Amino acid sequence: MSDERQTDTGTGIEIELQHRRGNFSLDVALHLPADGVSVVFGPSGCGKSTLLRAIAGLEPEARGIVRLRDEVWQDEHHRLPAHQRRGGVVFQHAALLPHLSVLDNLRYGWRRAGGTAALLEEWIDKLELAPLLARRAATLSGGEQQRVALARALVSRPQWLLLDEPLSALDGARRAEILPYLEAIKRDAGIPMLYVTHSVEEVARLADHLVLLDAGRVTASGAALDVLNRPDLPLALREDAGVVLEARACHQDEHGLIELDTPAGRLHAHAPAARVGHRPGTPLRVRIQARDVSLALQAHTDTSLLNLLPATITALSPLPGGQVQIRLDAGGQLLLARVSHRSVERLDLRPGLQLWAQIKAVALLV
Amino acid sequence: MSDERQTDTGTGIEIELQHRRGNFSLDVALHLPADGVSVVFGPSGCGKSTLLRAIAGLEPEARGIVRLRDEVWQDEHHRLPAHQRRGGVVFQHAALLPHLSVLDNLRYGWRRAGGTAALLEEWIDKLELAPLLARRAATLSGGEQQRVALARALVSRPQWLLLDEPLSALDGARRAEILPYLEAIKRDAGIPMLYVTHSVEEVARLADHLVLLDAGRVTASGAALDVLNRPDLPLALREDAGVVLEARACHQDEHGLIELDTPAGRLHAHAPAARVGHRPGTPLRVRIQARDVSLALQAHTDTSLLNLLPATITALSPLPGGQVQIRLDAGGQLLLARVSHRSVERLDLRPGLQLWAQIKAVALLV
Amino acid sequence: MSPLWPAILVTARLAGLTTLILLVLGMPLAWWLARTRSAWRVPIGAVVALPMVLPPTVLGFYLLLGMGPHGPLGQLTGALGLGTLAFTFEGLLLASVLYSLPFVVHPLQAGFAGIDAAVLDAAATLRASPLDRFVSVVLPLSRPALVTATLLGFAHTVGEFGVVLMVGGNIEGETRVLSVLLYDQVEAMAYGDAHLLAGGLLLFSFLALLLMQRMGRRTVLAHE
Amino acid sequence: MSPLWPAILVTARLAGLTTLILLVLGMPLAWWLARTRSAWRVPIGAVVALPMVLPPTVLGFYLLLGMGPHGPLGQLTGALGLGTLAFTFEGLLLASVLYSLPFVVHPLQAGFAGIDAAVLDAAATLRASPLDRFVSVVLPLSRPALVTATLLGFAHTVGEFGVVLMVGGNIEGETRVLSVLLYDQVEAMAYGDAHLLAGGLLLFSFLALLLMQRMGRRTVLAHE
Amino acid sequence: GQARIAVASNFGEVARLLADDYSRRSGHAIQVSTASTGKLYAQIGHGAPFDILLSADDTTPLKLVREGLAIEASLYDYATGRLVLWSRRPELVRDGEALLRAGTFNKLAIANPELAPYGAAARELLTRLGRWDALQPKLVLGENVGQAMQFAFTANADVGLLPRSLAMEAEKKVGGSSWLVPQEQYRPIVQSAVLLSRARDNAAAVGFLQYLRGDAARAVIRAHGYD
Ligand SMILES: Nc1ncnc2c1ncn2[C@@H]1O[C@H](COP(=O)(O)OP(=O)(O)OP(=O)(O)O)[C@@H](O)[C@H]1O
Ligand SMILES: Nc1ncnc2c1ncn2[C@@H]1O[C@H](COP(=O)(O)OP(=O)(O)OP(=O)(O)O)[C@@H](O)[C@H]1O
Ligand SMILES: [Mg+2]
Ligand SMILES: [Mg+2]
Repeated sequence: MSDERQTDTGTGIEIELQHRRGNFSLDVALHLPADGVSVVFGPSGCGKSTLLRAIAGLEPEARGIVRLRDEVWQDEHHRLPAHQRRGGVVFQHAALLPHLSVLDNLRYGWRRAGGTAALLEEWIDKLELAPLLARRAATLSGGEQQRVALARALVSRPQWLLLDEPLSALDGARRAEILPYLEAIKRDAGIPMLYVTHSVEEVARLADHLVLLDAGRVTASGAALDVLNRPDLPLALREDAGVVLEARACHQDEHGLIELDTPAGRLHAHAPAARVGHRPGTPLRVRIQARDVSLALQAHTDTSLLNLLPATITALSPLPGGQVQIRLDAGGQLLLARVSHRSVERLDLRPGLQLWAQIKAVALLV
Repeated sequence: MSDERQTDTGTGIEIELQHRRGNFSLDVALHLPADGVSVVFGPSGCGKSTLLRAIAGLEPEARGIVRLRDEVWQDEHHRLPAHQRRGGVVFQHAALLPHLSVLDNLRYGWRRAGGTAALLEEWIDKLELAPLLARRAATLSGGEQQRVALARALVSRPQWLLLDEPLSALDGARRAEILPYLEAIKRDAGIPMLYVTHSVEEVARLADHLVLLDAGRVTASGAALDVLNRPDLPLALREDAGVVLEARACHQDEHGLIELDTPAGRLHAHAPAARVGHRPGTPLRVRIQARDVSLALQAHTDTSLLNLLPATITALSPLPGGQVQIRLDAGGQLLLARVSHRSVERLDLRPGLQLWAQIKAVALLV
Repeated sequence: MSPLWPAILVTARLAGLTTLILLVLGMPLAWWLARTRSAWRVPIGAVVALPMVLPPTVLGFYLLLGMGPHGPLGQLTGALGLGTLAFTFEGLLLASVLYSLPFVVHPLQAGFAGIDAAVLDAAATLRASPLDRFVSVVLPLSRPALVTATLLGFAHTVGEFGVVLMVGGNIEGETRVLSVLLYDQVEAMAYGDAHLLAGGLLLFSFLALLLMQRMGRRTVLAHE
Repeated sequence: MSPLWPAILVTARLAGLTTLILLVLGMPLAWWLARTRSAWRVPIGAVVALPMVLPPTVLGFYLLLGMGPHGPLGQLTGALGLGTLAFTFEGLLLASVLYSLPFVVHPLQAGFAGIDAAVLDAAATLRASPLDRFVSVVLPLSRPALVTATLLGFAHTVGEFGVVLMVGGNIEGETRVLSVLLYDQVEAMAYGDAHLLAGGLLLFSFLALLLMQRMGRRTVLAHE
Repeated sequence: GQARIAVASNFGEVARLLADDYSRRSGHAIQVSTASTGKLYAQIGHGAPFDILLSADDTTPLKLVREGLAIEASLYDYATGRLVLWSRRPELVRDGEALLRAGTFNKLAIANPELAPYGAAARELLTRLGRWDALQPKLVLGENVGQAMQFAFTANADVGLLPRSLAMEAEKKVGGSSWLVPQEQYRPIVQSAVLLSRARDNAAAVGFLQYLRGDAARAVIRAHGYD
C-alpha cells in the first residue's frame, strides 16, 4: 500500500499507528518525505483528523510509531507527550484559547517555543491579523478564527506542520492569498507538512506526496504526481481529475503569459497575479484537468486555444453520465481528456489514433 | 443598492437591519423572493454570519425589520424572540447539543415543532445518518457534525432555512450528494432559504437571488442571473466568472447527453449522475464559465468541442495576469470568454468581430 | 434511643425540604448572577455569601431578633396572623435556607457561567423557549455543578446546627434535629452514644452522597 | 475593645492561610476528581464532603480525640517531637482546612469539569506542559469557579466557630477568633458590642467579597 | 507568672473582671477562655493548656479530680447561682408561681436540663410545682443559659427560667418583670473551681484561687447576682 521508497532511517517520516474509537478503527503505515507537503485526502469520516491528532500526541491510546527524521515521537517503548512533540497543529475547529486575545493566542505558543519578534510580526503581516490583535476569539468570524489558528501554529516554530483543513472557512480570494505563503514555507523553511483538505485545488498546488485514506486505511500513498495520475484511483473518477506535470519556465511575455517546457511539449500558461515574475528555469508544476482538454483531428491555429499537443490515444474508459475518459500519450507523458460519448462516436476515437490535444492557456493551473 | 422590485407587502421577504459589534457595523436593506434560494456571498468577515444570526433573532441588539411574507418577525414595535421565529438555522460551527445523542439532537427541534416520524426518517435516510444516531456530538467528525446540523434544521419544520456554509466541511462527493436534496427542498417544499457560502459552484447551482455583502453593506442584490452576469461586479473578476442561462431540456440521448434550448442557441451538456432523466421541457439552468469558452474564427467540426455558437464580440476588458475578458453577444444572450492576451493579438479580436464560441459539453454545469 | 427517631425524621424533612427550596430558589438566582451584565451582579453575589461569615449562633440570634414580636419579620408574620416563626419548623426551614443559600447558589453560578452561548442559541432556533432551554440544555450541561450544589446544600443542612439550635429551640419532634442531639450528647459527655450516632450519621451520609452523585449522572444520560 | 485586635489578627491569619492552603490542596484534588475515570472518583468525592454532615463542635470533638496525646494524629506529632496540635494555631489551621475543604473542592471540580478538552489539546500542541496548561488555561477558564471556591472557603472560615472553639480552646491571641469573640459577646449579653462587631464583620466581609470577585476578573484580563 | 483559666460561659464576664482585678493586685497575667462546661471538660481531657477550671456545676471538677486531672485539695465552691423567672413584658410576671401554674404564656425558655445546672434546677422547680409534664409543649431549650436568655430577651419566649446574673443584666437593658425563685424550691446551683494538675506549681494560678476566696472577689461575685 504505502510506498516504501523512503525507508532510510533518519531522513524520512515514519508513521505506523493503530487506534480504535468506538466502531471506527485507524490502522495506517506510512513513509513520507521529511521535506515536503504530504496531503491526506479522503471522504468525510475516513479518519483524517484522528490521524493528525494521533500524530500530534493527542490520542493517548493510539499505539505505534511516529518518527520525524531521527526524532522519535513515539514507538513501542516510549511516547512523547503532546507538548514535547514539536508539531504545529491547525485544528479543524480553530480551537483558539477563548480567554485570550488574538495577540495572546499567537504569543502563547510563540513564547513557549522561543520565537523572535520578527517571526511574530511576519505572520501577523502576512495573514493580515493586525486589526484583530486585541479581540477575543469569540468575536471573530469563522474565517478570521481560521487565520489566527494558522498563524498561531506557524509562529510556534514547529518542526512539522499538521494542518486540518486550514483554509476551509476562507473565501476564494483569501485562500488564493494564503496558499502562496504555505507554498513558500514548504519551499523555504523546509518544514514538512501534513495537510488535510477536501479541495482538489489545494492538493494540486501543494502536494508533493499524496495519501488517500478510506475508512481508516491507506488506499494509496506516493509521490503526488504518481497518485494524481493513477486513473484507477477514486480521485481519477472525480470531476476534477487531471494530470500534473513538472515543468520549467522558459520565457514570460510582457502580459504575464509563461512559456513552459514540459515532458509533453511546450505549453503556455498564466500565472496568478501573486506569482508573476518567474525566472527562466524555475521549476513549476502545471495541472491539466481532463475537463479542460479537448481533442481535434487537425491542428487549428485560428482559435484561442493556444496549446496544441500532438498525442496518441492509449485507452478509453467510459464514465457515468455519458462521458468518456481518454488516456493520451503526449511525447511519453500521460494526459487525460474527458469528452462526451457523442464526440467519441463522431470523431471515431479509438486507441492508437493520433490527434491533437487542445488546452486553453487560461485553464492551466500553475 | 437593493433591488426594489418586490416591495409588495405580504409576499416577499423584507429585511432591514442595523447592528453594531465593536468596530463592525451591519447595515442592510433587502427584499428577497419568498420562494427561492437567496445566496449571501462575500469575503470572510463581511458580516454574513452576523446577518443570519440577526434574522434568526440571536442578536437582540440588532434593530430593524424582518418580515417573511405576512409574518413579522421584528419591526420597530415588537420583536419575536428567537424560539418563536420559525427559522431553521445551520450554524457555521455545527453547534450540536453536546449532552445529547445524534438522534436526540434531531428530535430536539423536531418534537418541539411537531414533526412526523416520516419526516425524521426521511432526512436520516437522505443524509445517511443511521449509523450515527446513538453517538454523542463530540465523537463525530467535522463533516458528520455538519450533516447532523443540517438534518436537525430540516426536521424542525422551518418556514425559512438559514444556512451558514452548511457544506463547507464536506468532501466533494458528499457535497454533490447533498446539493440535489437542497435543490429539491427549494423546488418542492417552497421553503425559502438564505444560504451563505464561499463556493461559486453552490452559488451557481442554488441561487435564485444573489446578495453580495461587503464590510456589512449590500453591494448588490438581485436575481442570481442578473448579478452573476454583471461584469462590473467583483465576482466577474474572479476565476470562476461566467454566465448562467435559463434553459429547457429537449432531448436526452442514451448516454445521458442532454440537448438544451437556450437563449444563445442549442447546447449539449452532461447532467450529473444524480440527475439523469430530465423530461423534455424541464426548465434547467446552465452555467458557462468564461474560462471554458474558447473562440474560433471558423466552425470546426472535427473536434470534441460539441458546442459551437455563433457570436459577436461586444467588448474586451483586460484582466490582471495577461488575460482578457471578452463579452460576446450570442443571439442576444451575453456570454463571457476569457482568453490570453496573446490570442487577442493573434486572432485580432476586436469589438464587432463575428466568430464562434466553442464550449465542451463536459464543461457545462447543469 | 427513643429520642433518635423523631430527630431523624425532623432532620430528613428539614434537609430534604431545605435542599429542594434551595435548588428552586438558587437556580434562577444563580442563572441571573451568571448571565446578567447588571452592575448589581457583584454586590448581590456578595450579599448571598454574607450570612456565612457570621458564626451560626450569632446569625441565629439576629434571626431571632428579626422573627421576634418586635422584629420586622415578626411584625410581618404577626400582621398576617401567622404568629412568630421562632421555634417552629417553618422558622427553622427559613433559617436553614438562608444560611445554606450560598452553598447552592455559588456552585450553580460557576457552573452556569461555563455554558457555551452557541449551544443555547442553537436550542433557541429549535423552538425551545427560555425555560425549556434552561431545563433541556442548561441543567443537563451543568450536571457537575448541580450535583455539587445539591451535595453541599444537603450536607450542610444536615450538619448545620448553630442556627437550628437558636431558631428551633430544640423541641423534640419539631425542631430537634440529629445534629443538635449529637451535640447534646457530646456536651453531656455521653461519648458512647455520641460515637454511635456520629458513626451512623457518617455512614448514612456517605451512602446518600454516593447515591446522589451516581443519580445525578444517570438522570442526565436518561434525559431526552 | 482590647480583646478585639488579637482576635482580628488571628482571624485574618487563619482565614487567609486556610483559604490559601485550601486552594493549593483543593486545586489538584478537584482537577483529579473532575478528570479521572477512576472508580474512586465518586467515593472520594463523597468523603471530601463528609465532614460537613457532622455538627462542627462534634467534628471538633473528634479532631480533638485524634489530635490529643492518645489520638493517632497526636501520637504521630508526638513522635515527630511536635507535641500535640490541639489548642495551637497550627491545630486550628488543620481543623479549618479539613472542615472547609468541600466548599473549595466541589465548586472547583464543577468548574473544571466544564472545560473544553479541545482547548487543552490546542495548548498542548503549543508546547504547554500539563502544569503550564493548568495555570495558563484551566485556571483562567474556571475563573467563576475559582472565585466561588475562594469566596466560600474564606467566608466559611471566618464564620466557622464550632470546630475552632473545640480544637482551639478560645485562647486569646492564639486561637480566639472573631467568631468566637462574637459568640462570647452574645452569650454574655453584651449586645451593644456584638452589634458593632457583627456589623463591622459584615461590612468588612462584604468589601472583601466584592474585591475578591472584582480581582478575580481583573487578574484574568491581565493574564498572559 | 501567667495562668489560663477556663470558665463556663455564664460566668465569663465576671471572671474577666476578677482576672483584671487580680492582675492589677498581683502582677500575674491571667487569660480567660470561655466555653460550655462540657466542652471545657472534653478539652481538658485532651491536653488543653488550662490551669484552673471555673465550672458551672460542682460535678465536673469532681470528675476531673477522680480522673487525676485536677487537685482535690483545691476544690472550691466559688458561687451559688439563683434562678429567676424573667419576662421582657413588664406586666407579665407578678406572682411567678401563679404564672407558672396558670401557664398563660406562649413559651418558657430554660437551659437544657441535661447540660446546664440551671436547666436542671428549672426542671426541679417545675416538677415540684407539678407542671413539668403539662408545660412540655411550651418549653424551649437553650443549649446553655445564654441561649435560653436570648430566647426570652428577643421576646420569642414570653418567659424564661434564668440565672439571676443574666436577668439582672437584661433588666438593666430593657426592664421587664421578674420573680426570684425561692431557694427552697430547688437544690442550690453550686459552681465550683478546681486547680488542674498541670498547674500544681503555678504561682499565678494558685494565687488566683486564693484571691477567689477573698472578700474583694466575693463582693464582685455577689454584685453580679450570685450568692
Ligand atoms: N467515540 C467514537 N465512537 C465511534 N466512532 C467514532 C468515535 N470517535 C470518532 N469516531 C469516528 O471516527 C471516524 C473518523 O473521524 P475523523 O474526525 O478522523 O474523520 P475525518 O476524516 O476528519 O472526517 P471530516 O472530513 O468529516 O472531518 C468518524 O467516522 C467518526 O464518526
Ligand atoms: N465583538 C466584536 N467586536 C468587533 N468586531 C466584531 C465583533 N464581533 C464580530 N465582529 C466582526 O464582525 C465581522 C462580521 O463577522 P461575521 O462572523 O458575520 O463574518 P462572516 O461574514 O460570517 O465571515 P466568515 O466568512 O469568516 O465566517 C467580522 O469582521 C468580525 O471580526
Ligand atoms: Mg476531520
Ligand atoms: Mg461566518
